[in-house]
Parts: sequence; C-alpha cells; structure tokens
Amino acid sequence: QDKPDIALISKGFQHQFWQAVKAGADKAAAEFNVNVTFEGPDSETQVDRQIDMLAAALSRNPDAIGFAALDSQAATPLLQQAKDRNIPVIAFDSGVDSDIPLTTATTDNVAAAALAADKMAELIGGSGKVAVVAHDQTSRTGIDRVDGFVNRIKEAYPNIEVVAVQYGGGDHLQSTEITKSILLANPDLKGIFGANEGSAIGVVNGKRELGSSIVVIGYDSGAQQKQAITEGLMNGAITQNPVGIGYETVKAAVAALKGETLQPVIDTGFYYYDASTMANPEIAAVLYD
Amino acid sequence: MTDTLATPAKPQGIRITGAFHRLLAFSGLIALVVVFSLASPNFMQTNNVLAILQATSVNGVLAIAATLVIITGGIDLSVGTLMTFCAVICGVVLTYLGMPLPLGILAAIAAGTASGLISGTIVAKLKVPPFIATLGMMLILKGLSLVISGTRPIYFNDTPGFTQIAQGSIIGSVFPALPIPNGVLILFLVAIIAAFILGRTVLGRYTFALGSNEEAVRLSGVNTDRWKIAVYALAGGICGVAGLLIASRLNSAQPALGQGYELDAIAAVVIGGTSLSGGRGTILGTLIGALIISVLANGLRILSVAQEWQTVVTGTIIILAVYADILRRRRL
Amino acid sequence: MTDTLATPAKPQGIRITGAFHRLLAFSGLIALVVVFSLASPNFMQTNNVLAILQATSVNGVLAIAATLVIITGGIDLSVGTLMTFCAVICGVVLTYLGMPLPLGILAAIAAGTASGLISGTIVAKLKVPPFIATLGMMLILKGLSLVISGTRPIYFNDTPGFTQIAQGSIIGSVFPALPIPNGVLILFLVAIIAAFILGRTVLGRYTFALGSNEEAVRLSGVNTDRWKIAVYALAGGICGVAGLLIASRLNSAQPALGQGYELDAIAAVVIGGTSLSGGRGTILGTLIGALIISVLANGLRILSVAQEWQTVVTGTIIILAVYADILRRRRL
Amino acid sequence: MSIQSASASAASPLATPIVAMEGIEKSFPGVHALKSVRFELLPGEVHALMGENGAGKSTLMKILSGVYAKDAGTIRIDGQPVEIGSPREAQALGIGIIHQELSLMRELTAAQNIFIGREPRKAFGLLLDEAALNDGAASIFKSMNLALDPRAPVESLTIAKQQMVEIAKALSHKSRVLIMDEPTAALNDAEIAELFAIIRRLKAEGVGIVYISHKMDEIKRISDRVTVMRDGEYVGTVPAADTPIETIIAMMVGRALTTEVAAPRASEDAPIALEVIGLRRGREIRDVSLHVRKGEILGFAGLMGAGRTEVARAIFGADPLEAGEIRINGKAVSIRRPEDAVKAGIGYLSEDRKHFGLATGLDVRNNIALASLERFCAPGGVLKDGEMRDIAKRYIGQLSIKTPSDQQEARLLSGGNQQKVVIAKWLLRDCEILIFDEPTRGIDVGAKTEIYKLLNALAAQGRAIIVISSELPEVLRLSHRIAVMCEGRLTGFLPAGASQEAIMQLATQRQSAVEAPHAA
Ligand SMILES: Nc1ncnc2c1ncn2[C@@H]1O[C@H](COP(=O)(O)OP(=O)(O)OP(=O)(O)O)[C@@H](O)[C@H]1O
Ligand SMILES: Nc1ncnc2c1ncn2[C@@H]1O[C@H](COP(=O)(O)OP(=O)(O)OP(=O)(O)O)[C@@H](O)[C@H]1O
Ligand SMILES: [Mg+2]
Ligand SMILES: [Mg+2]
Repeated sequence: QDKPDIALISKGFQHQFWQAVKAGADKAAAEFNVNVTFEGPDSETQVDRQIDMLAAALSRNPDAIGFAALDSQAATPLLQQAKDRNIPVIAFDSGVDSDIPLTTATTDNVAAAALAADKMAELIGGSGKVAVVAHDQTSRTGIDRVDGFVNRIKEAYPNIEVVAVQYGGGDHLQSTEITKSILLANPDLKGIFGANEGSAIGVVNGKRELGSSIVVIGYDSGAQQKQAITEGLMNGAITQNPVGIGYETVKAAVAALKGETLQPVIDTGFYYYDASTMANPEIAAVLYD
Repeated sequence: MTDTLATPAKPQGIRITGAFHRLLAFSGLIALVVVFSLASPNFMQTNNVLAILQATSVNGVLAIAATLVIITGGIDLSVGTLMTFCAVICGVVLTYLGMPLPLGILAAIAAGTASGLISGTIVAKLKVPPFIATLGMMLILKGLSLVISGTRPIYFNDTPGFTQIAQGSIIGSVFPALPIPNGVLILFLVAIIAAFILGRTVLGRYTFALGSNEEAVRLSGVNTDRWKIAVYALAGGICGVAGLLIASRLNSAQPALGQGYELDAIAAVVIGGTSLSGGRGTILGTLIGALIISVLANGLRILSVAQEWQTVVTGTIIILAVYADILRRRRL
Repeated sequence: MTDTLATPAKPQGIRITGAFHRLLAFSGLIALVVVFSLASPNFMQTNNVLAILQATSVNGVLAIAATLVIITGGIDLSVGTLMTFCAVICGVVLTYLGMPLPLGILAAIAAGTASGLISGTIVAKLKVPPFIATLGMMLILKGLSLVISGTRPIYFNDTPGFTQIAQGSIIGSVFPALPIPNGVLILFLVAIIAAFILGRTVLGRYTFALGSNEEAVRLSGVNTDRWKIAVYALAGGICGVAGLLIASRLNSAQPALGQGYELDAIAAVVIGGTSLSGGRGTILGTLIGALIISVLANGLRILSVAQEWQTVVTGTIIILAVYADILRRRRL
Repeated sequence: MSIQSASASAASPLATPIVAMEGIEKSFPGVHALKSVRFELLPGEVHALMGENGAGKSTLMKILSGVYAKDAGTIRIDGQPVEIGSPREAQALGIGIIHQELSLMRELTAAQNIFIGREPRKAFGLLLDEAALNDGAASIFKSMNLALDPRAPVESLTIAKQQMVEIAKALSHKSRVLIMDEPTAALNDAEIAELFAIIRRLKAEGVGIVYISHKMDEIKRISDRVTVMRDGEYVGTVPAADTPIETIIAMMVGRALTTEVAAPRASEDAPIALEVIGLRRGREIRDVSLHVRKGEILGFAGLMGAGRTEVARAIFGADPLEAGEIRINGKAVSIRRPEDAVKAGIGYLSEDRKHFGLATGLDVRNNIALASLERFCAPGGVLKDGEMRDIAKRYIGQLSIKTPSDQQEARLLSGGNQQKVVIAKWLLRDCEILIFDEPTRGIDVGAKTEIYKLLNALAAQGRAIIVISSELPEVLRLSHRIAVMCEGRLTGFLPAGASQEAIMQLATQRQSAVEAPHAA
C-alpha cells in the first residue's frame, strides 16, 4: 500500500453532519487514490480527546493531516510537531488560529446564522418572540451560531425578542423536551431556530407533539429535516456544504502533497433552502440524507 | 420458646405506617410540583403535565430496567446504548427489510433480551463485575448500532403506524379529555408488570435474594447463575421497549444517541430509594425518581432559568430530595 | 494455649507469590502492547509511547482520586467536572486576576479539596449515598464552571510557564534521550503519594477499614465521619491536580469538558482490580487499568480501525482483560 | 492418635452408616486444613464433632454439604461413593446444614428465607403463594415453640432469632442428615432446651445429626458419639456416655486442662468506675441504673431480648439515648458516639462479630490494631507497621489465634478465631471499663478458660468489667455481682454464687402479668 495516508481529525463522528463530511472525504479519497481515515470525539466539548486523537494520528506518520480544531490553541504544540516533520496540515470546518495549516475549508457560521435570523424575521413578520435551541454552549459552532443569530436579531430587528436560548447537546430527544418546555412557557412564541441537525429535529418533534404552528428554521440537512420541510413542519433551513468540506479538505491535502500552493481559505459556502428551493440542483448537491 | 419474644405482628399498624410511608415518599415530588406551580402559571397546564409525563417515559422505562439489575446488587451501564441498539434493529426489520410492525416490535424486544442474556451470562458465568460487563456491552452496542445502521438514522416513514406507539393516545381516543400519550401508558404498563414480577413471582423473589446475600442463596441450593441471567435478560427486554418508545417519538432510530442515558436512569433509581448495594428497591420509587428528574428539568426550563444555573439547581435539588427522604425514613 | 496450633508465618512464600501475582497483573497490558507492536511498527516508537503516557496522565490522576473513594465503599461521579472546575478556578486566578503561577496551582488544588470536603460532608454527615452526593456535585460543579468562566474557555497566554506543567519535560532537559513529559511525571508522583498514603498512613488504613466494615470501625471508637470526609477531600485535591494537568495540556480551561470522564476513571479503577464494594484496591492496579484504556485507544487508532469498530473492540477487550484477571486470581 | 477410635460403632453396630467420610484432604492457601480425616454418621445418631477453634470442623462439614470441593478422599452415602459438587447436590442427597456463620438474606422476611429455592407457588407455578409460604413458616415455628412473625424482615431480628430462622430453614428441608455447626452459640438455655427437644424428635425419626459445639455440657446431654479433631487431623471417636469430659478435652487440646478457674475475688469497696443513672429509650431500655467498681466483674443475665445489648450499646454511644446520665470515676460524661466512649476509657465487644466487630476484608494485624491506630502513628500520620506486627503477633500467641500469619484476611479465619481477634482488639486498646457482650461465643474450651483467666487478670488490674452472657454457668463463674434484666428493665442484682433459679426468677419477672402473654 503505497497510497498516501491522510488522517482527518474532526470535531465529531456520529452526527450526520460529520458523516457527510466523511462521505465527501471518502469520495475524494477514491477520486485521488489516497487512504483517508476519519475520527472525531463523541462530543464537541472533549478537547483533550481530540488532542489524543491528533497525537495518535501523528504517531502513525501520515502523509497529511486534516484537522477541525475544537480549540485551536490546545492543538498548537502538536500542529507545530506536524510542521516540524513536514506533514502538511489542512484545517476544515472552523479555522485554526495559527499559520500552520496551509488552507482552511470552512463555512462562516456567524454569517450563516445571521441569514437564519433574517429569514426568521421575514417569516414572522418582523416582530414577536423567538427562541433558539442549540446543541452546545461552549463549542465554536455552538457559540458562533447562537451569537450569529441573536446578534443579528438584536442589531436588525428591534421588535423581535429572543426569549430563550437553551442547549440540548444535539440530542434529538432532549431537544424535543426543551422545545416543548419553551413552547409551553411562551404560548405567544412565533418561531424557533434549531442550530444544528439534532436540535432542529427536536424543534420539529416538539412542534408536532404540541400541535403548534410556529415558524421553524433549521440548520444542516438530513433526511428528516428535508422531510419536515416538505411536510411544512419546518419553514426552511441553513445548510453548509459538509460533503464539499470533506472533499475540499482531502483535495487540498493531495495538492499540498504534490507541492502545489494553496489559497488561504476555501469557502465551501452556505445556503438557505426551503420547500421551494430544495430541488434546485445547486441546493440539492449540498444536501445530504 | 419464651413468650417474652412474642413480638406480635401488627398488621394494621404496619399497613398504616406503610401507606403513610408511601405517601410521604412522594413528598419531594409534591414539593417540587407545588413550587413550580406557584412560580409559573404555565407549569400545571394539561399540556405541560402531559409533556412532563411524555418526557418521563423513556427514562422511566430505562430506570425500571436498571432497577431490576440494581436490586440484584449489580448495575447496568448499557441501558442507554442498548435502547438505541434495539431501535436500530427495529429500524432494520421495518424499514430495510420491510417487515410488518409487530415483527419490528418483537425484534426490538428480542434484541434487548438477547443482549441482556449476554450481559447476564458474562456477569454470572464469567464472574466479571457487572460494572465492567455492562460497560463493555455499552461500548459494543454503541459501536454495533453505528455499524448496523451505517452510521445514519433509519426512518420509519414506510411504517405509518409507528409514531403512534409513543405519540398516539388510545386513552385520548376514548376519553378526549384525557389525551394521555401511549408512551406514558406503556411506561405505566411496564412499571406494573415489573412491580408484579418483583413482588409476586419467583424471579422477583430471587432478584431480591441475590442482592441481599447471593452466597446464602447459592448455599440454599438455588441455581443463582440462571436466575441472575434471567434478571439481566428481563432488563434487556425492557430496554427494548424503551428503544421502541424513543424510535417512535423520534420517528427514527438515531444510532448515535444513548450514551449518557444510563446515568439519568440510575439516578432515577437511586433517588427512588433503591440501594446500589442491592437487596431492596421498589418500582414505585423509581417512577417517582424519574418523575422528579423530569419535573425538575421541565420546571427550570419553563421558568427560563439560564442553562448553566439549571444544572447547578438540579444538582442541589437531587441531593436535597434524597436527604429529605433519608430524614423521613429515619423519623419513621 | 496449645503449641500444636503454632503455624509459622511463612513470609518468604507469601512474598514470592505476591511478586509473581503483581507481575501477572500486568499480563493484560503486556498482551495488548505485544499485539499492537506486532501489528504496527509505529506503535512502539518513542513518540507514540510518550503520547500514550501523556494521554494516560489526566485519566490516571482522576482514576487515582476515584480509587481512594471507591476503596471506602463509595463512588465519586464528580471527578470529571471537578477537574474542570479546578481548571477554571486556576484560570480565573491566573488570567482574570493576574496572580502568579504558584497561587494558581494552589487555588486549583484548594478548590478541589474544598469540593471534596463538601461531597464528603454530604456523604458522611447527611448520610446521602455517595452516588447521589457526587452526582449532585457533578452537576453543581458543571454549572458553576460555566457560570464562573462565562461559558467560554479561559486561556493561559499571560502565564508563559503554564503549559510546561504538563507539556514540558524536566527529565528531558537533563536526559535528552528520555523526554518524558512532566504530566506523566506528575501522574507517577501522585500515584506514589497516593500509594504511600494508602499503604503507610492512618488515613490509608481507615480508607480500607471503612470500605471493609464501616460500622465495625465506628464501634472501635473511630470518628468514621471525619476520616471519610478526609478521604473525599484528598480525592478532591487530586482532582485539582488533574485540573492543572488538563489546563496545561490544552493551555486553556475548557468549562464544558469533564462530564463522562468519571466513567473512564471508574473503569480504570475497576479494570485495575479494585472492588466497587470497597475494602480492597491498589493504586498500581488503577495505573495499569488507566494504561490499558489508553493503549487500547491509541493502538486501535494507530491501526486505523474504523471508529465504530474501535468502540466494539474496546468494549470486548475491557471485558476480556478483566476476565483474564479473574482467571489469574482464581488460579493463584 | 488412633488408639481411641476402637469403639467406632457405639451407637448401633448393625446399621450401615448414612455418611462415611474417609481420607478427606483439604488445603487453603497457607493452611492445610484437613489431613486425611475420617468421619462416620449412623442413622438416628447424634454425632458430636469436637475440636479447638480452627481444628477443621466447619471445613469438613462444608465439604460434606457441597460448599467446598475436597482435595482427596471418599464420601459414601448409604455405602455408595458419591461426589458432592454443590449445595444443591448435597440437598438432593438429603444433607442439610446450619452454617456456623449466619447465611441469611437480611432484607427478606423470615418465611422467605426459610423457603428460598422451594417457594410454594400457585397459578400453575407462575406466582408465589405468599400465604402458603407464611403459613408454612408459621407451622414450623409453632413446632419449634417459637414466637416469631414469619413476615418479619430478618434484619430486624436479634441474632438469636436469626439463628432460630436458620434452624427452622434446615428443619423445613426434612433432611436425612442434618449438620448443625454451633447452632447454640447465640441461644440461651431455654432455647437450647427447645432445640434439644427437636433434635430428639428428629433422632427418633432416624435422622442422622452432626452436632458441633464448644459447650461441653451439651455434648453429654445430647450426643451419642463424639469425634474429636485436632489441627486438621482425626483424633478419635468415642461414645459420649462412657467418656469423661476431661478425656474429650484432653483429646481436643492434646493435654490435660485445668478447667477450674480461681474463684472470683469478692470486690471490696473499690471506687466506682462506671455509673449509669436512669437510662431510657422506648421499650428497649426502661430506666436502667447500675454501677461497676474498679476491679469488679458485673455479670449481666437475662433472656434473649431482655435489652442487655441495648444497654451496653447505649452506654457505649452506639445508639442514641432518650434520657440518662453516665458517670465515669464519678464525673458525668457526655457520650454521643462510640468515639467519646472509647476516649472516656470504655471498650465494647459486640455480640455480632461479623457485622459489628470485624473488618472482614482487613488482615488480622489491622483488625487487632483497629481501635488503637493512633498508638502506632508516627508524626505525619505514618503508621509504624513493624510495631503493629510485633504486637499483633504477641496477641496471636497469647490468645492462640490460629492463622497462617498476621497478614491473613480476617474473613478466612475460623469463627472462633475471628472472635479472638476482636477480643485482642479491645485488649490492645487497654480500656479502664470493658463491656464484653457474649465474649466466649464460638470459642473452644481451652480458649474459654484462657479468656476467663484474662478477665480475672484484667479485673485484678483494677479494670471495671461488664460481662453479658447467655450462658448462666459462665455468668455465675465469672461475676462478682450479677445484674438481671427483663423486658428492658433491671429486675435486680444478685451476689456472686447466686443460684440459677434466683437468676431465672428475676429474668422472667415482668412488670405486669396481665400485660404479658401466657408462658408456654
Ligand atoms: N476459605 C478459607 N480460606 C483460607 N483458610 C481457611 C478458609 N476456611 C477455613 N480456613 C482455615 O482452615 C482452618 C480450619 O477452619 P474451620 O473453619 O474448619 O475451623 P473450625 O474447626 O470450624 O473452628 P471454629 O471452632 O473456630 O469454628 C482454619 O485454620 C481456618 O483459618
Ligand atoms: N435491629 C433490631 N431491630 C428491631 N428490634 C430490635 C433490634 N435489635 C434488637 N431489637 C429488640 O430490642 C430488644 C432488646 O434486644 P437485645 O438484643 O438488646 O437483647 P439482649 O438482652 O442483648 O438479648 P440477647 O443478647 O440475649 O439476644 C428486643 O426486644 C429485640 O427484639
Ligand atoms: Mg467452625
Ligand atoms: Mg444481646
């Protein structure tokens, strides 16, 4: 096996978003004839587990590394080690505050969540109470999406009030219960933003179980979210391009191995989609099941 | 021998004390409900009460499974991932293989029972401590759920009635004023069956006996291994029911879910007064424990307490609730 | 009374068995190392061995803390979030308040000890079962970490030497061929101190005695409450050390970290042969248990086993390792 | 050693033995517990098995009842060689056993314990028939003349009652061979008489009974033959009726023993060491006042449940009090915890060594040192283990504790040796006031004499001693003064040399005859 060995250390593994990233990476691996491994901790709080994974990956002497840092600073010494050993590092998902990665394949989560806020405002008619069900209080994506949404509402929509921001760990069931509590505590609520797939599905479940008719904006895709949009339970959702992120990361790594120079940022983009746009080829390409 | 020994069995006295005792056991729960009702008008709404009950169903069923194992003096860390595994198996049978609903239900429960059989065998025959045996099973089942499902959720869209298992309301269709979801009904059903098995059957007797003094049971000529395995298998089957409930609520088998659920389940058991050293415990207590956990979570959310403070308050109240229970028992 | 009874204590025989026994205890670990070395040439590289040791340091220290409590017959679910809490406190003292490094170190350990004192008091004085007391503390500390840190990481960029605590290498600076990170050194130091306390001091003796038969100890005129609280406080202090280690490794205090770590710590303890029912256990065993966990995780990653299968294999090997240990003991 | 075994078939030379054990070997790590032991039991025979603590009696019987596997040797039942692999197989062969250490499920009720493994069922065997279970237990209790609620959880019973539950359980099996390993250790005279009546009845039904006890008088009263073991070896079998006690004791200990202890010295007007006034708690302790002088041994007599243990525990601070004052050397002290009591110079040896005396997981050395650890404490809390070892070894020698080393786990010792370890713990603590609750429970004759001597010596040194004992001869032999309790009240004090009848009269002197149920 003389194929180049590329180790991807992601922020997660089991969630559909990360599985989509993995699918993109696997696609690129087949295309460019390289070996790719993909690993990530169980939850986005486990910074040290991720560091251990990175250390083990380095021990394997890979030809290149793709890394989605849970906390950039924590990883700096190991990334330095990679640099010293001339192992190219490609950052993906959120960036790494360091000049070691040759490039970053990423989405701007803050801007994406701000777009969700705009859509929410539009759908509820510019005034009323809204809430956020997010996955994580401390992880980069959690903070960025909540901040992106809440700050945009504060800045641009003075008549809209964010009455609750609660965190369900991305667990579908817990997010369902949280949504129900929020709905019951705020009968006049107009809309909820579910900040990742598990949260968004939870919001949909809660809405359905209580027979509510609030506006729901989701994040990411997956079969259930797509179905919810088709059925009208969810008004629309933001999607990143996880397959693209995985693909671009591996592609960049291969390019780096060939000695090509890379652009500092590969923006994989984000999109808002709803029932009417879901079938557009441009959108359909970035949605995953 | 000597009649000084005559400690007359006071059935009345004992029964009254027992009933009083039982009533008081609810005190922690009642106190919570009263506080939250006063704090928020939304808390005691029918819808919210139903939401609390519905939120208790999965954890309640898991906690009942954990109770059985804990009474034998063991522990079951695999309840959460086993639930998921059963949901995935059900998904495979219904969605991938396209079998009819009853077969899916059967498959989930059978998968749970089989896994329980394995855990029980590892504990009873190989003498591996239950903590390790079920920790190992927890990891194995977690991995297998991902492998079998291909790390993606399995949806039950082809099985229309599936969401009705937990979300429908048979009671509500007869008495529209009481739209109690089937999930809650199933929880109570499982509780009644478990309580019946514990209290009235040989299996239940040995469950307590094993936790009380396994060596004595063995010395009495009982095949302790067989009964212990049976308890784990029963607990596994109950986890299968939990798997059906969560799959029905989410209308999907989410293969990544489940780890961490064991802690909530065990917490419900211990809050409910079952001793981790085995030999004593009640299903009623476990139900109350599970309700305390859900009421707390719901109440704090209804009051819009900041999430980080929710955690602090929950921790404090769990300790206080158990302490109050201890004081009550000491006084009796 | 009669001299026929004089059975001479054969210290030699016992000592040999003891040493042999101890050597064999490593067998599970050695087997794993051998298998992984054969499977991958990268496994036994210095760098990887150091990575494994470094990966063991935090869990190892937490497991040592858990060992102490478990030997008393208790359990400590709060080790993980307490570690984080101590890291956050250290971050507040060093970064927010700008105090010098030694004060930060002291603050972390003091915070751990104080929290242990509280857990211990709840267990000993209020008689709340350790599972509940430390479950409550786990949640309280988790919430407080978020509150104090403002739900975001605290970085130690203003305290240049801070990363050296775990990542530097005092040994390496003297013997460049042995760049053992300080974190590993600290783990071994904590282990030696804990083993010394357990084996040679009054506190250690009472730790075992409490786990063996608390009532008998109390009826021997010992203030069991005070000693139990002392054990929890010591365990808390050790969690403080773990907090320093993880903060130094990550050069930040991550406030959301920690939950779930208690399971790994307890697993290491139990794999190491300490009984969850108390009264027996060794620090050496716990170290081996922690190493088994890290070696497994590292080895499977080095072999590029798919993540879902890693979980399955880990679960299986944990069960097998403990089973092998049981077989060995039975034979001796 | 085998000289005495000539008269092997004393009871009934014609019958085939139900049990014949031959060349039985058993070793534990560090202990060769049985060395080619033989034993034989005839139908309808009560066969006493005697030997010092640790001689191997319990081990031999555990092999017969399937608890331990033998290393070598043969067992024949009705002349047929058998292998007994588990308690279940032993039961199937008709072998029942009452273990020396209580092995009950504490959280279960008495009736549930008795029928464990054989629960009466109903509804096609699916459900437990709790009524039949309780009735069955009740009728067994009735046949034993025992007043006990079948529904009472075992943990709420006193040890004596727990022992009765064990006996009831063994009886319910209707075994052909019934092994009783020190069944009377926790019983008083009336209960023992009842047990003996049961044994005679079983004997008449042809049941073979193995009877292990350290109470020499019982051997003469109940047994047909006596087999003696010493140090894991078979010494001999003799007919009980024709063999003087002294001969049996000599066989047990390997030499003649002077069983006579110097008569207790009457206590002079020594200062009062311990005085309690008006102790009260519910029905268990009703206004108890007493005192003990320095150098005095106060005997404490009463029937089971009289409240002696409760009083002792209350004085020691183990249980809370409702009212009462405790004075030591004339000064009132506040004792709220055992710690306070020990600091004030009181030691208490519990009647239940397994639950309240021994840290079973710790080794012998640490159990002996458990109440005196601070004594071995160097600055910094480091223990002087060498010193501990030396002292532990001294007590092991002094009390003849049979153990392979001072580092043996206490739970692996024979029952009597465990008791000695707990006694050593209090001797080491060196208290001014010692309360011994059933100190000779399960202790062999030789050791018993040794302990009597020890108590006398302690008294001679000026210690104040309370001895609670259910064996009247023991109380009479040791005490300078005897306190008698009944139903939580002190019904009187008697001088040394009082008659057994006088004690029994006080022990049954109820406050109101109307209140009390009728005597059997
Ligand atoms: N499980 C065991 N492990 C190690 N040693 C044991 C074990 N069981 C018994 N022994 C040892 O075997 C010897 C015989 O013990 P056994 O219990 O048969 O004595 P015993 O004659 O019944 O004494 P006692 O009168 O004190 O009950 C003792 O030295 C004891 O310490
Ligand atoms: N654990 C317990 N729970 C409930 N009642 C108890 C318990 N222990 C003892 N008692 C009751 O307390 C009373 C006193 O018992 P205690 O054991 O002190 O008597 P005693 O005089 O020491 O008798 P003995 O030692 O001969 O058994 C009895 O009525 C007994 O039934
Ligand atoms: Mg014995
Ligand atoms: Mg008593």
